Amino acid sequence: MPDLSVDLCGLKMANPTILASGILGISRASLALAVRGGAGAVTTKSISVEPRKGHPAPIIITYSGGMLNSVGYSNPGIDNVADEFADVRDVGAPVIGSLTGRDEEDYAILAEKAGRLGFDALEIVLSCPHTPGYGTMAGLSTPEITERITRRVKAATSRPVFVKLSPNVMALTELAKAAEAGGANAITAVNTAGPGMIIDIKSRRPILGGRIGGLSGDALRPIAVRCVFEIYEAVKIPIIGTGGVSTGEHAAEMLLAGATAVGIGTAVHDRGADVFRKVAEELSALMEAEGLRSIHEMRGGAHEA
Amino acid sequence: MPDLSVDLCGLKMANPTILASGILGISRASLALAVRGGAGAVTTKSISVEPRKGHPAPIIITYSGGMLNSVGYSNPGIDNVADEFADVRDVGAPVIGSLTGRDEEDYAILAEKAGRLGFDALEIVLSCPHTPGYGTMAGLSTPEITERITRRVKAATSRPVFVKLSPNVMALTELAKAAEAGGANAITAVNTAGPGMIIDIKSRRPILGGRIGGLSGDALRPIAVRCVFEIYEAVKIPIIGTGGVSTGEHAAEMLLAGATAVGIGTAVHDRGADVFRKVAEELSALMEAEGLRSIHEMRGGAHEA
Amino acid sequence: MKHELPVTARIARVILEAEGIRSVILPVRTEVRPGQFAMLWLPGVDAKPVGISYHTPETVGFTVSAVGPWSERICALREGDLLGFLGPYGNGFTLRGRRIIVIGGGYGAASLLLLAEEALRSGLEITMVIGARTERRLLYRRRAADLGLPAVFATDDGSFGVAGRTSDVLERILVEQSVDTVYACGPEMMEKKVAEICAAAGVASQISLERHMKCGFGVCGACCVDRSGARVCVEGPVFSGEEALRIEEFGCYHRDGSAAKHFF
Amino acid sequence: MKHELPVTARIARVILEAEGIRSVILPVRTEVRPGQFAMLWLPGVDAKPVGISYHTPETVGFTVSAVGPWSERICALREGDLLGFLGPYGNGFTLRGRRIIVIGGGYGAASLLLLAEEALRSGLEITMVIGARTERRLLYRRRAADLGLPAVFATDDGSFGVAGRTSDVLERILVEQSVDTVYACGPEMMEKKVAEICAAAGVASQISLERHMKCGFGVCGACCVDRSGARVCVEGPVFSGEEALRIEEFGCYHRDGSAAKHFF
Ligand SMILES: Cc1cc2nc3c(=O)[nH]c(=O)nc-3n(C[C@H](O)[C@H](O)[C@H](O)COP(=O)(O)OP(=O)(O)OC[C@H]3O[C@@H](n4cnc5c(N)ncnc54)[C@H](O)[C@@H]3O)c2cc1C
Ligand SMILES: Cc1cc2nc3c(=O)[nH]c(=O)nc-3n(C[C@H](O)[C@H](O)[C@H](O)COP(=O)(O)OP(=O)(O)OC[C@H]3O[C@@H](n4cnc5c(N)ncnc54)[C@H](O)[C@@H]3O)c2cc1C
Ligand SMILES: Cc1cc2nc3c(=O)[nH]c(=O)nc-3n(C[C@H](O)[C@H](O)[C@H](O)COP(=O)(O)O)c2cc1C
Ligand SMILES: Cc1cc2nc3c(=O)[nH]c(=O)nc-3n(C[C@H](O)[C@H](O)[C@H](O)COP(=O)(O)O)c2cc1C
Ligand code: FES
Ligand code: FES
Repeated sequence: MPDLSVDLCGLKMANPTILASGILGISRASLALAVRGGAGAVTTKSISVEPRKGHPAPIIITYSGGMLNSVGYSNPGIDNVADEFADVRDVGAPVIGSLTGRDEEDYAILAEKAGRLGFDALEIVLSCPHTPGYGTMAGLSTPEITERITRRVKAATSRPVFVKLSPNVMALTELAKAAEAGGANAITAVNTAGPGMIIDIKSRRPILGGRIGGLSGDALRPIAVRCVFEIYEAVKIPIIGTGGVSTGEHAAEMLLAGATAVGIGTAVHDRGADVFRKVAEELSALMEAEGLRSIHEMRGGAHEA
Repeated sequence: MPDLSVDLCGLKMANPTILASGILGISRASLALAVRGGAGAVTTKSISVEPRKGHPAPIIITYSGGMLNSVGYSNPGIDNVADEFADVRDVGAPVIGSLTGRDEEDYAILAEKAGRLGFDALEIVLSCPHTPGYGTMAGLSTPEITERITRRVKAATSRPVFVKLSPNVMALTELAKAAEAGGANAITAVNTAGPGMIIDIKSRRPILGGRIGGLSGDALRPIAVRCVFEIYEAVKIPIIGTGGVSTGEHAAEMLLAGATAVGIGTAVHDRGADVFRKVAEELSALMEAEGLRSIHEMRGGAHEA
Repeated sequence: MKHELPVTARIARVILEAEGIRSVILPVRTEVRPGQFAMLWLPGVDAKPVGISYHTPETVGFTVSAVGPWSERICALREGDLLGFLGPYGNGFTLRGRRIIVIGGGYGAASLLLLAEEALRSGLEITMVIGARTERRLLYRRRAADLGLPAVFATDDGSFGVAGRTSDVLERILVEQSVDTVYACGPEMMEKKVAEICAAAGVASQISLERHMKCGFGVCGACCVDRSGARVCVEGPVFSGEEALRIEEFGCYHRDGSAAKHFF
Repeated sequence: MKHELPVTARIARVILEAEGIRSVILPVRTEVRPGQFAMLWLPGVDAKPVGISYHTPETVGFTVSAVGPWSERICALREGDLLGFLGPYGNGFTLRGRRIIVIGGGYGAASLLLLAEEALRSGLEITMVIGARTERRLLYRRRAADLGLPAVFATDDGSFGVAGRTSDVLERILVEQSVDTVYACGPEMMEKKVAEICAAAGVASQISLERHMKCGFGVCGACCVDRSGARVCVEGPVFSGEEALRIEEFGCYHRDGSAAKHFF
């Protein structure tokens, strides 16, 4: 049996799959569901300073090319999650707390408060493509701001910090370098693409309650793989390759592009909450077929001359 | 029978479908193939100043979410196409000459020379995402440059000028306004997204000869619809909605988002070179079911309060 | 990938079921198992989970109680208006045994009607217990009669049928008859009562739970219950009485749209 | 959407067919019609159209003549090396009639071998004519013998078999025998000759064309012929002799990778 275990900045994972932020992850129990489904680590839904209601439904739609979501960062706010995630250490796998803010100040507050909860690492999201006031729509995707926020967050917590980037920026590798310069321990690449819109032709209305939504799943995968490939050549810190992974082959592609671990979100829809176990088993089978013994033999493999 | 005819900046089209640039379109005969397949108008493969060989193959791959291409603007150069497109007026539908340059100078030369050929309109491509030296990779996607190039091209030709934009820019509506300010007669939205990469896990190589390629088809459609929707609210000139259209329903979605005509490329793969006729027939059928008599009753329908 | 977009259609019929409760029938073909729900979409406004209460090969229908801004707009729709839905979603009920009791409180009766129809078609012995605060809010009196469905009605204020709670009616029936399975859908405290009564009496029960739902198909996590994390929209909405009683928050608290807890 | 990515596998066998011409066999299951081609992919280098010349339920094989940088690298591959392909693509040949002639020039014989095998299995009367510049470049002498395929060999320099062109051989056969269909694949001037000979003799022919191909599946337009615009990769590569003779550029010119014309 090939060895699938990963040490991601000190997080000991039984396999490289990570529940991506915003899929399940709103409560301790929903994280536990993904762990029971085989996830090597899990990420919470992004937490903001104030409670947020999010957009009207549909908040998620699926179509032939993938998934669109405009959840709108609904969450009870950092002060109300203390309870929820107090005993998070016993879910059975490392837990990454995802944080989303409007500016540097928000992130400092979030990091400080979240650092007191049971999270094994913090992920800061500078990349939501469809929520006004957040991520790319708040101009958080410049190298300067990325470095500044990363630095503030690092100063406010002793936990490893992952910076989550958007695929929708031209200066992707600049942002990754800025995060690294700011002290980030890893890069999560990527958040959703687009945004996109689907219109119901009978009612002539955009279907998503928030009208536009981030694109994930199949549509996103080649973009995410390209981003991971580019970031791998730009920085030394590990990458959590995220976007459209739903099989062991897709996971292998991410690892070969340069990822150390693999985020999975949308595939929960197609393959169930145990998609993590399925992906890990498929990955193990194809490593065995190729005669590979450890997943370290795959990382960055597509870069060799 | 609903009336599908469109007058696009003076181009008289029997239906709103247009063969998108880079699909077939390398010769007069390949344009004629699309016209026989029902296209309301056709666009040539983009023409550059110098001959270009393009990338090694595979230049086009299809996967579950859509298509990736890294054709790399292979074409014999503007001076060698005169012959090819000399008698282009008799293909049976309006012909749009697509031009791609590295800078303002290139575009001025191209417009001047192409203006002497039989094209009914010229499309300038400021948006290729994957060819170094061209489009977004050459920094052609700023409002200033967009306006400047458009103005130069307008000055060099008496033909209607369409400006083709990339979905991969944050400042999309700014670019559309800049094109309008520069005198563009229409906006073509959009070029491919990404770029993306797919890695073959056995050989560990990116599959595309050019390693990265632009994303089209299903994956692109919601992004393209969103772009058309936004541009429609930003400018008054007509929009050629392009990206992932392969059925009459998709065409209706584009029209409701605000398009006047609908570009079709990738769908030639799935539905054949007569996809244009199929889409027009499906569109006609669904207009009939909704009691619509002219496609003008659809344009921008998703914007009504 | 597996995918679906909402189906939108013009309402074929609106039925005034009771005070503030209406049904809308859409001319859409779809497969439904009793107990499933859909995300009913009012284009441009919002989509919410609603049980499927009517079903023929050519139509599907929903019964909505006006309790807030969205449901009031649904109840104001007229024939010919556009309405969409995503689904059907969820596991639905499973018919088990020969003698069954079906208990619905408030609009909860909606999810049970298709089950009752199926039970009748399968020749089961069925008793339907429908409860409401008061007579004007009682659902499906006509429909039960038309179906020839043996029904007991209960109102809190005694304005029609038995005075009192449906759970009291259940307790009485279980004393008098031997019953194989009890099906319940209604206010959560009533459901908990039913599950406990059945557990005590050694009778199997199936309970349809409600939790705040945003996607309806297992992705957003809004409907995950403590502590198992089971998604009410996928693993439910129907749980066996024992499963339901093992859900820590059952009859205790639920979460709202921002995942904040509210206690019953 | 309909889609496919290349299949990559380790070469199971390399066969030295003639001077500068090798076959590679891949252990991949795929369905093939005789006359189809694939985009043979040397990972990290390039992909080019190549006819399918070997096929069993478990394998598929290609015969490549080293004529340039890419084909030289293919011919230098060894067992165990990785090679990929996309396809099979194209329409392929159609067997028609009882007596057929199959004419291959150079590596063109490759595309015809599977057709010959199928014809033998179907009990047709078949004569295979294989031509080359000189003996050392002649393909499939062994394979034709192993198959028990009646074959006539022709070399330009007379170093083996008949001295002269395959089209001359064809003309002679058509005088002696009555033939239903002639199949040809080889240098375009030879193909044109064959089509003309058959047209003059009133015999049906099927001609496999080559044009510069970049995608292989009908999107890029590289292989569209004047003036119909027919895509050799989709509507072809096999055309009836009449269709081929209606193609304006047949035997006259073809386009390169940047769509510039080259005359034969
Ligand atoms: C599986 C399931 C089946 C249901 N079946 C029916 C039915 O057949 N008929 C019917 O009338 N109602 C049904 N409901 C409840 C229905 O979804 C709510 O009544 C409706 O969403 C209220 O929306 P509103 O804007 O009118 O009221 P609001 O003022 O927004 O809310 C009123 C109450 O409805 C509940 N609610 C609001 N939004 C949601 C949501 N997204 N998901 C779940 N509950 C919510 C909350 O408890 C809230 O306190 C069902 C709910 C679930 C989960
Ligand atoms: C349908 C079809 C079937 C073919 N079957 C075979 C076969 O079974 N065996 C075989 O050896 N060859 C076959 N060929 C030809 C083969 O594709 C070329 O020989 C090969 O591409 C040469 O590449 P190169 O880099 O080695 O040579 P280059 O130096 O690049 O080119 C040599 C010649 O090959 C041709 N060529 C180059 N690239 C292409 C291309 N992308 N598409 C078509 N022709 C090209 C040109 O005529 C060129 O002059 C086939 C071609 C087609 C279109
Ligand atoms: C329904 C949904 C909600 C999401 N919410 C968040 C979020 O709150 N924070 C975040 O950083 N990313 C969020 N994402 C992005 C995912 O974490 C992930 O980066 C993206 O979906 C690509 O991965 P996938 O294709 O495997 O889903 C969300 C994605 C989906 C589909
Ligand atoms: C194979 C291929 C080649 C393309 N080449 C060009 C090109 O030369 N010039 C250009 O402006 N757009 C080019 N495009 C982009 C298309 O014109 C179109 O904008 C895009 O593919 C989205 O439409 P679709 O999803 O219908 O294909 C190309 C697209 C494909 C798939
Ligand atoms: S409603 Fe989204 S997971 Fe159940
Ligand atoms: S090779 Fe691309 S269309 Fe034929």
